[in-house]
Amino acid sequence: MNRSSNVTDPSSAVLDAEPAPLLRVEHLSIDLPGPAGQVRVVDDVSFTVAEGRTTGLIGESGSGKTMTATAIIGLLPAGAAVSGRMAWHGEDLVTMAEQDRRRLRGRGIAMIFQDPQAALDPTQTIGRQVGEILRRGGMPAKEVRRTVIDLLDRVGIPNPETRHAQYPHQYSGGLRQRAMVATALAGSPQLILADEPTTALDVTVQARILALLRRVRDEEGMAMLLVSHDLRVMAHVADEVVVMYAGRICEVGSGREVLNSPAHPYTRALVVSVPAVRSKTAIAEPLPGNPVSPAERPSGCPFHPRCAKAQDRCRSEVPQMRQVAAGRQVACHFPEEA
Amino acid sequence: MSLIEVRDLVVNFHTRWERRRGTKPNAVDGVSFTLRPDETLAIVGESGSGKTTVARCVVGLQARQKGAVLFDGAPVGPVAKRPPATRRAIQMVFQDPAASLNPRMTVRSIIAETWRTHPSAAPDGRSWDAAIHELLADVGLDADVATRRATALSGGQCQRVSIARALALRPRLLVCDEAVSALDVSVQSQILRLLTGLRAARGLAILFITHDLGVVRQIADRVAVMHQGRLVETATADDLFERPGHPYTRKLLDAALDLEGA
Amino acid sequence: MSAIAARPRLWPVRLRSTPTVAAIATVVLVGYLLVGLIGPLLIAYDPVATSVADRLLPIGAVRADGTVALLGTDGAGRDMLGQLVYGARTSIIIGISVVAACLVVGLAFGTLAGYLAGWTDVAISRLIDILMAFPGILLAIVIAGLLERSMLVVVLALSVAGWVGFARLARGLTLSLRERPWVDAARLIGVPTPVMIIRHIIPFVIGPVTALATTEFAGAVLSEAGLSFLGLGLPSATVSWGQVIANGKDYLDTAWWISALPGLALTGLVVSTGLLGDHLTQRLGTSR
Amino acid sequence: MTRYALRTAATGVLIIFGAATLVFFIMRLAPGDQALVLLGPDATGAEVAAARTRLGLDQPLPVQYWHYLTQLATLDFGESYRFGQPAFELVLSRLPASVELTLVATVIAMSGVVLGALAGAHRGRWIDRGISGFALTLYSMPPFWIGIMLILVMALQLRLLPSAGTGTPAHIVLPALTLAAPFTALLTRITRSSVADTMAEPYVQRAYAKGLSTREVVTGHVVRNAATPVVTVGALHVSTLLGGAVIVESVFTWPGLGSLLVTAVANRDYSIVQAAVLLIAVIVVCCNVAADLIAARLDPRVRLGAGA
Repeated sequence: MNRSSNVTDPSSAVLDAEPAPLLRVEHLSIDLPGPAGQVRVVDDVSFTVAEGRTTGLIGESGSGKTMTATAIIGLLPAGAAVSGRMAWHGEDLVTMAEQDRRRLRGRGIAMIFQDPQAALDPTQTIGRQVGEILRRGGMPAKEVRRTVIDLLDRVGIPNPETRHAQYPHQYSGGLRQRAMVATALAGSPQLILADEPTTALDVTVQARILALLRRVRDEEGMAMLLVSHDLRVMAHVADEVVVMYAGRICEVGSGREVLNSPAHPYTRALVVSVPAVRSKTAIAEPLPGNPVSPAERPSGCPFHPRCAKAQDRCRSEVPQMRQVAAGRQVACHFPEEA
Repeated sequence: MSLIEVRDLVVNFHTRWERRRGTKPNAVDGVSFTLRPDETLAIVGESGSGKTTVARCVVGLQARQKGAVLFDGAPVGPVAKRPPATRRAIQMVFQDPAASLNPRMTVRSIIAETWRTHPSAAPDGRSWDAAIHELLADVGLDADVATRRATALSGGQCQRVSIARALALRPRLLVCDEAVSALDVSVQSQILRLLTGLRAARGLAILFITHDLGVVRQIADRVAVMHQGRLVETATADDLFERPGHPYTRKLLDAALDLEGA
Repeated sequence: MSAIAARPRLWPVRLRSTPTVAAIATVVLVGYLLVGLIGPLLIAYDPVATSVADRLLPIGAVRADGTVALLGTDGAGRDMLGQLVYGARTSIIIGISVVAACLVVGLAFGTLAGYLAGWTDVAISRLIDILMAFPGILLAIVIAGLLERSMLVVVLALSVAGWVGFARLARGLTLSLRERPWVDAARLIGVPTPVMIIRHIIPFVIGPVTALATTEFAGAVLSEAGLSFLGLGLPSATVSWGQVIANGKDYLDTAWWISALPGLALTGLVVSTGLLGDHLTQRLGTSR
Repeated sequence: MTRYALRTAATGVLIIFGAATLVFFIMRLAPGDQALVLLGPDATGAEVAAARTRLGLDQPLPVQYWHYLTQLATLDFGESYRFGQPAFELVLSRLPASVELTLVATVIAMSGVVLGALAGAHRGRWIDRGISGFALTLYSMPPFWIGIMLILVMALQLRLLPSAGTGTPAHIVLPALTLAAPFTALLTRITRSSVADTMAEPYVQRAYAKGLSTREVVTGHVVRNAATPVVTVGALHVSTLLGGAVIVESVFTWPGLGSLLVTAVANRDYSIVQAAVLLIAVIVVCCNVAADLIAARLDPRVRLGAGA
């Protein structure tokens, strides 16, 4: 735990064009015990989350995006082996003592989950759950109540004075997700991890929740790490995006650039698969095959079996991340012109 | 003439107690529409709008309180009471790819089951295996999939098998209930391509239930928008997206996200 | 896919049961089975013959005729080892018969109630409610006590309430199974109801039901012992552990082994059944 | 909530009615004439016939059944031929002893909830393995044998406690311990699985994400959620406890309902069997209603009438 050395580590000066990084993930790998031995579900992943910005983690099933977020909050299942570094204010989350990590959870780093229905305790009032972290922090009951009502008001829950005493089953899906956001805000975190925060919601509600997330990020000056498979959500919210496939990073860059002119063949395929609503698009030329799970990751570039441009080199050699433009990195031997 | 006509459909899931108090709204409330033999009609709506319930009424898996479903002009009831020919003609593809297939059965026996139940649809003059391989090829699967079970297949492959099972009976209407919603984006377009290809090759009518407006725009001829159990607007796809008539449709379109124009 | 694909549970990790414990339990069970089935062929034992000279011999003592009473004798001079072996047979026969009867009836009623719904379901469910609430052993006491004494009556008395567990489990599973898309798909095709139940429902019910069968077996063995202990049910000529324990109660001061040994044998049988059952429940079934 | 209470009450009535019906048919199926049992083997044919008429045994079955039900409704079970007293009074007089025994046993068995919660919260660790093994063994021992072994050790060898009868508080220790044993094991197992299931719920994960410690998560979110199944399943097994009492009372010659029932069954004392079975059914129903009310208190979804 040579914590101070992490800050001055020369290798960390790779992606520094943007604002100061709040969280710097470096060469993160996660192994989980599977039925057939250890499986590397996240492999050599590096990216940064900058203060006041939203970083999007894009990926399909089995891409390792949720595992990465879970590693950051420190709730990986027992038996998971983590290597690499996660630098947070000069400290490494990977080697940090569990007690310190716990203190960080909710206060430094908060998390919003996919399914607000399942993530709220059905036997406790919303107000109690939103205020739990404050109460445990020793705030007097009266003040907790006032803060909770204020929080509920800020996330757009109407009539917070009556609503805070209600139970989750009395809330609609959208309101529940708002309550989850309020819970996350209660600890005044610097970083919010949002794991598919709108996937379980209807279209009309989704747009409002995304607007809310953007608003609270701006108001609080927080950083946000948004995990999603939905490129449309990313296009709306993410400043930077990280595209993952089979546990590895394909592409990193600003959201606008990556989604407008993808450099990695996989990102390109994803982008063209998204049907547009406001203009009629033909159904995209589909990628062959299925997303590969980390357990059966092929040699070389994990994407090569589905890639039209794959050469011999792609089958044998793992492509390293390389800079193709300012703030833009791609792990491909033959990237498209960005 | 229309292939399917739905008239004033009313469905609710009330208990006797709730029916007596009459405070709970119906799940489907007075829905009417028609579907021509070669068209793709999409029913769009948010969760709880009743779109899936309408689809289940059409195929006969859901009982209705009022209204009628007409197939070829003749009223049809619950699936168990339909004549075998009608039953053959209307097939369905479900949302959850893995759960659509009995995990204990091989793909071969899943398809063979349809022919055992409907001998009239069974291939004559050829071995069933050859026919199954041909059917699998039609939906873009290798012949060796026939000996596998759903647990050994990916989501996209399961959905292809589901489609093959439906096609085995040479149906005239395919009801797709959120058939691509659970798939990864990169697989979703595979299945959409397959469906549009089959529709052209076999002259299928498709009733497509979804919440994804982008997908609707890509494949639907006509669109019906549902909101809280009622049909608020039915229009051709182009009309609906260019000139939405109902305020709710407009709200839905406004809320929909696109990659561009963020 | 991300929306629906099962994500790994983050906390806590579900532990696999340890196969070694289950393996040991299985070996022990097979041992009991062998003793119960083959033992009576090897050991000549007459439950009615008494010998005053050999009364209350301790473990390992020598009888009047020079043979060794390995596990001692009881108050009537009968060999304890013989009683244990014959008692094992009784317990196993009754346990298996009760479970078999209950499984067949419960599975049939439960799947039918769950699949057909409507009035069939209401009727069967109410019957299940009534029998669930009422103490099964009490019912068995009343039935076995009032009717003629025989093995068949005991099996019947224990089965009257025993099938309910299977029926409840099978009904619950069937109710959730019939909502599965593959069942809907089969209904759309028009697969006949019997084929539907056998091919699309039963294969998924049978695993948890097997796990439950071990619990029910243990319960049946314990209840039978209880009935015999009270002197109800089995004819006196049939050796039963419960009865032996009851007989030994009068000699607790002088001959503890008469009551203690059959109880130990019983506990061993039920513990190993329970271990196997827990293992099966984790692998095949639901927790309740 | 009203609807919920109504349904619970209806199920209760059905259970009592079902128990009564079952007893009726078993009695009709039983070998030997009730009149003969009543009068003894020396009775003349005319006496038997007269008794049969008096008991209504010569009527068709549905009429007998109706007659039986009206008798039950008025709590008129007839006289015990053996004790010459009204059966219901006799049964009632034995009730307090049984209630006393069952209550003490229940209090002892509550330790199972603590053990189960410990095991469930530490699933897979040594403490879980130890507690689970203990519970399984306890559950696997026939209760009457536990009783006899307790008598052997505590009463006969160590001479600490009396082995039978009533009177002093010491008398209740062994029977209560015996009766509590399987119920403790049961509660341990139920609580363990309920707590372990709750620990795996998403909202518990989320509680960890708030930075709570395991202890805070358990006290704050697990206990209340895990309690509902423990209460409902536990109540369902109160019948197991009552069933156990029947046997345990016989072991310790405890003057309760259970030992009375066993004697009555052995002697074919039908009036007492009827009265006792019905009373036990009523007790079971009361326990279930109580459990439902507690569950409703614990779970706002039930209390506030959310659709299940």
